[in-house]
Amino acid sequence: MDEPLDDVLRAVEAALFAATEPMSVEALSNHLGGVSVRPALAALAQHYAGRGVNLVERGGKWHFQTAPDLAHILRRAHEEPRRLSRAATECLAIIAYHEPVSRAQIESIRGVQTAKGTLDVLMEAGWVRVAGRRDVPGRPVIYATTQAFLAHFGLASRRDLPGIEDLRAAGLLDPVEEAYDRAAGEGGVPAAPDGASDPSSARELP
Amino acid sequence: MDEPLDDVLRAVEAALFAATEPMSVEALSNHLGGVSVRPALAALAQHYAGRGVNLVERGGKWHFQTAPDLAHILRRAHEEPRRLSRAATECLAIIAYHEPVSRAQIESIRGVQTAKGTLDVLMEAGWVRVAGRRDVPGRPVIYATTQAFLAHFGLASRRDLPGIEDLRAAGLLDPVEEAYDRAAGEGGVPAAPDGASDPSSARELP
Amino acid sequence: MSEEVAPLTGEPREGALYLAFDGWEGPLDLLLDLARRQKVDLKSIPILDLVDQYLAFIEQAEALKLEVAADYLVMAAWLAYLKSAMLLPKEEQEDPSPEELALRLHIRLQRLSAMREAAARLMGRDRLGRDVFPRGAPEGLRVERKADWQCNWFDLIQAYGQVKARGTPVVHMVRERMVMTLDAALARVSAMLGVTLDWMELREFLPDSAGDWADLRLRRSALASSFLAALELAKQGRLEITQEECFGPLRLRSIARG
Repeated sequence: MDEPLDDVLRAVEAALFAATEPMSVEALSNHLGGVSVRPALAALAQHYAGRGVNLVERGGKWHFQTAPDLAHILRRAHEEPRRLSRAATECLAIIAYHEPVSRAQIESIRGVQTAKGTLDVLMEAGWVRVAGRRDVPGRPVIYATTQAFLAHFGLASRRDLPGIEDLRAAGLLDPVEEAYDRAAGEGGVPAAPDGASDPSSARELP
Repeated sequence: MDEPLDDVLRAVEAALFAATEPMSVEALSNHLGGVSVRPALAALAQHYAGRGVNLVERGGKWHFQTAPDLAHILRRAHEEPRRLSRAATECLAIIAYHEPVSRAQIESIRGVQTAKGTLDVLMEAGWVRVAGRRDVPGRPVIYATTQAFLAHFGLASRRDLPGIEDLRAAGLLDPVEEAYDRAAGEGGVPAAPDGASDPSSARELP
Repeated sequence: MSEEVAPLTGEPREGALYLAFDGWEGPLDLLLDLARRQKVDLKSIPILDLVDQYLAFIEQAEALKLEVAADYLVMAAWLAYLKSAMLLPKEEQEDPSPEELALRLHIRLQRLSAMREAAARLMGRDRLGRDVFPRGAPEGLRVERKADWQCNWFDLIQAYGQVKARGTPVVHMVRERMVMTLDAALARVSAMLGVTLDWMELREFLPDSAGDWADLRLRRSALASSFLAALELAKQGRLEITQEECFGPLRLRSIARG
């Protein structure tokens, strides 16, 4: 490539580069004043074969395109950390404990409707997959967790999920009020607000 | 060029071919996952130097473009861009060589008022931008050229503006007063007390 | 730039001819054009010759009954002044001197000339989109923003715990707790009032803080019930209550029955 390049080759290279559409041999030749462009096309195709850009023929028309193995360069993924929403976290937990579950089951456990996007997020994160359809009327889609889910949460298997008793022992199943009472007792909070609203004392008044 | 090309070089080549806008070293590097791209840019620029397509740097951004000597072949296929008026070309030159400049400064050099549309045309072309306001009474808007200006006129940087060094050395880019003081010093003409009687600036005449 | 100064052209407008100075961008430009015709270095142009040429040009336009734009006339007037000043003997010249004014004019012409040449050289470069071309159909680079979802082990387990807690039917059980009923308080206050005629503070009616009565909640209950009992007895006319200041101690005294 050190010797000066042939003018036709340079012209063909530039014309194809600047063209807004793939060009046929005839169109190229006409554009360059009727010269024969085939040898230049062949030489260029060979020159660009191993490069980041290739010269290719498609349906009799020539154009430059990104080398197929570099196609990923055209699309760069930029990852942004985002916290999973409360709803999505609950769905994920329910799926993990009850899988495979349908959306209706998830909703019945959560007690609220689940937005379509919530499950999409979990699938996008790669933690939940569609595990088929349940063989009941309506054949609802059922969901299950994935290998990536186990990997992300450091679980060898779903059996490693803490059982209900573990959750209870950790206080995670306590109703909110009891948790408050205990916190109030431990912290030495004066009993006044509690006693004041205690229904039992009110009932004994005449 | 027969041995396999370096991956980074191929990736840079592909990215710059595919990019719709000139890319800075930082943008390229980010797009390619943080690799160092300068060596590849230098190698590519050298490789493409004699070809029909060249890799060029304009205002810190890189892009491929067709070789200038092939203009006659390619022009046929492309519409000639709209011609600029003489007023617009002069304004553009004054902004480029003096930037940042206010409209009053442009007018003082040209000795004539600048129509509102003239600067608009330059800004619409993307060659001129508002570069803030000068910190003097009235806070006039000041103008400067853009990266697109450098790209359009094939300038790597403002230092490449034709003849800018000679003009600077001759004092022709200095404010009138400085140029006058210098010329007066050389020519033995007594220095003016102030600019009150600056000629040809119509507004200052009785 | 043509050798000759562009001919005066005009078109009829309301009886007069309107001078379209299309060839020049203002009076300074016309002066520069006239200077250039002299084909000498701008620095060494004899200013008097230039002034004469400019004035002759304007006179010619006026002779043709062309309307000359005001700024060209203002320049003509200024140049005429400059010329007359230059013709005066040195000692009669005013300040600033005509040489000084002429030098300034020279500098301005040079600067304009420099920018005119620079503009021409700029326009003559290989321009993108006219002489050199970018890729006609670039594929374009896209950046896809992808969320990297964050959720940790504790969030997950806690969420499940709360779902379970929320889903379990809540049974409300009223806890049994010790209280002093109003009846008990009435009996206790009445009995204690019977044994003394002195003022007693309300707190003195409470049982000693020992055993069950050490419980803060029970003591509060006793205090509240005793207070209500005192109000009830006052209503019945069996005792009187006094409080000397806000939030001060409440004191009770039996009303002796006649």
